[in-house]
Amino acid sequence: MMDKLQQTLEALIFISVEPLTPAKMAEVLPDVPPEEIARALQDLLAAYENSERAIRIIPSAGGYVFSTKPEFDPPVRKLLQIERRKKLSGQALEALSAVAYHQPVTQAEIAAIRAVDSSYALHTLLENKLIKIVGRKEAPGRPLLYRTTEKFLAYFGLNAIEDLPSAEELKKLMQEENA
Amino acid sequence: MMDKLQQTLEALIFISVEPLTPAKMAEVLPDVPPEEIARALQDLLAAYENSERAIRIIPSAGGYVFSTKPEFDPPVRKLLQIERRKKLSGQALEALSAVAYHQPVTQAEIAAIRAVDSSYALHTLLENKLIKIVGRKEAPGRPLLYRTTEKFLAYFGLNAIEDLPSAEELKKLMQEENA
Amino acid sequence: MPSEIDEGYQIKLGVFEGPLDLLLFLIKKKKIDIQDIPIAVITREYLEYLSSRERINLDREAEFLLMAALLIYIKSQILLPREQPAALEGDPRKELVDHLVDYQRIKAAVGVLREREEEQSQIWRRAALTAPLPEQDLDLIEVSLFDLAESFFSMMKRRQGENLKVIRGKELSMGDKMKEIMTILKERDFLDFLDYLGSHDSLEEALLAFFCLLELIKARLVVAIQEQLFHSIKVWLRKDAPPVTKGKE
Repeated sequence: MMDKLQQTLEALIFISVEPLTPAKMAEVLPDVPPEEIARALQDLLAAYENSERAIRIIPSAGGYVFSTKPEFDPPVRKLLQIERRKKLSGQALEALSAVAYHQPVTQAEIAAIRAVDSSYALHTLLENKLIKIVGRKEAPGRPLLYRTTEKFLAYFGLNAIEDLPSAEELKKLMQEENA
Repeated sequence: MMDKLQQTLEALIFISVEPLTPAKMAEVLPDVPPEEIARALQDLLAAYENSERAIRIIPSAGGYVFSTKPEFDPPVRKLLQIERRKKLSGQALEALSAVAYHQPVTQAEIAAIRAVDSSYALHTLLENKLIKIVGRKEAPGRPLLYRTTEKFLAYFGLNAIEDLPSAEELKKLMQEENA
Repeated sequence: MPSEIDEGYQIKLGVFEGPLDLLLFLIKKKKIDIQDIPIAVITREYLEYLSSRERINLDREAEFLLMAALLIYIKSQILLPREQPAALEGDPRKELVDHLVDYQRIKAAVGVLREREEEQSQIWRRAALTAPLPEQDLDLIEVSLFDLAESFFSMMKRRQGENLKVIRGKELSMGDKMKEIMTILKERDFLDFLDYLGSHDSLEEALLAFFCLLELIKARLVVAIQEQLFHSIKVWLRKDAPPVTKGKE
């Protein structure tokens, strides 16, 4: 049974181009207590999760957005006439993880971590808006500092940067791989 | 009870930028007889019409498209207005970069840099307090001069305007493309 | 063609992202504890790989050579007789090991990101919204009749240049044309101003359509809006417009 608040949230998430954040929901519905919005949101998500619909609501970059379910990838690609989605190169992905785990970080630091010149990879990432310049480091030469973007979160289906595996979890992953 | 064909149509209508026509559906699903598509489509429409969802599928321009139900117009409008206000358009961003790198600068100078009339973009930027008027230029017509604001610095995480990436640095980043 | 390496590892061309990547591969292949690298063995293996690089395709040669130099340097440090016990000086391998451990973590993260990228590549979000924007969205620019006229006449000039053949015949009335426009708007939500005028076969008919549009704007039945300067002009039905002929709903 859906109540009016759930329906309103559904309409709002549907119409929002970017993932709809709880802050924006509160801004649109100033008279509804945030706890109530949060509860209705949970119910809405559960309702979609349990439904037979081909679309669902997913958390993304701190907000909520509609998406298709993975099993409909082939017909969707056929409609959009996309052969295959472009993937990031190994170089770019490596530089990106270095940024993600060491941000804010300079180009020289990334190069040191990878023992490889990373300017081309950084350029690709900047162009794809997966990283951004966030200022300068207070160090000789005042080099530019880089951080991951909201688009980075959305691209990898993360809600927040904390959703990335922690150093501890990575260590575990490495051990599993070596075992 | 939704079958796979209904779900596929649902995903396709959802993702299509234009209203999805029966012809397009047939193109994506060449192995399914058109009558079967038509029937599944009717069932899908009926399922949405009878559901408690805030969204539904409506015929439009010879095709089908998702839309929110009319009773949710007020919150939807409110959200769209908030989103428009918050998001800087590409036009505004371009004008902003012209101000940032050439300040203090007049409207005519910005228009010359962008090869586009920029009055609307400047208006948006002023309204968002990302730029401000700092006086008039000692030139014919004494045009207004614009500068970026403190809010601009905060927005982009800069300490001072000197922290903007220099032309040299940008050039280096861009050149990597050709490397 | 992939080359077979002694212990059954398959080396694909260009598979190493850098010297650390290669080093990690060698360490794993030898089943060595990363904290306790037998530097002589690893250095030898590393150099062997470099010398066979036509098989491995190292396009970042300098970086690989730099690592080779570092390995040889560390090896020489270990071999060098010392006056004090090595433990006090610190193990010359330590910095490399720390670096490798950190890099290994980055590699693990790459694995995680790659998996997520794959997962995400199969779900789709809408790129843009098709829903018409509400009419009282004040950010939009309501264009003046002058703007409309200007874009119209510049288009007609262009079309005349195309050496258009004019088809005469149909008797056209303003009432019919206005009804036609309203019907289209009811069905389609909006009209692209230039596209619509351009879709007419004859100049006369297009002119008629233009004046009908002006009439409808004047009568406040429709509204002409430009979402951004220099973008196309769209014509929308006003929400408060009275229904025309037979509305379906």
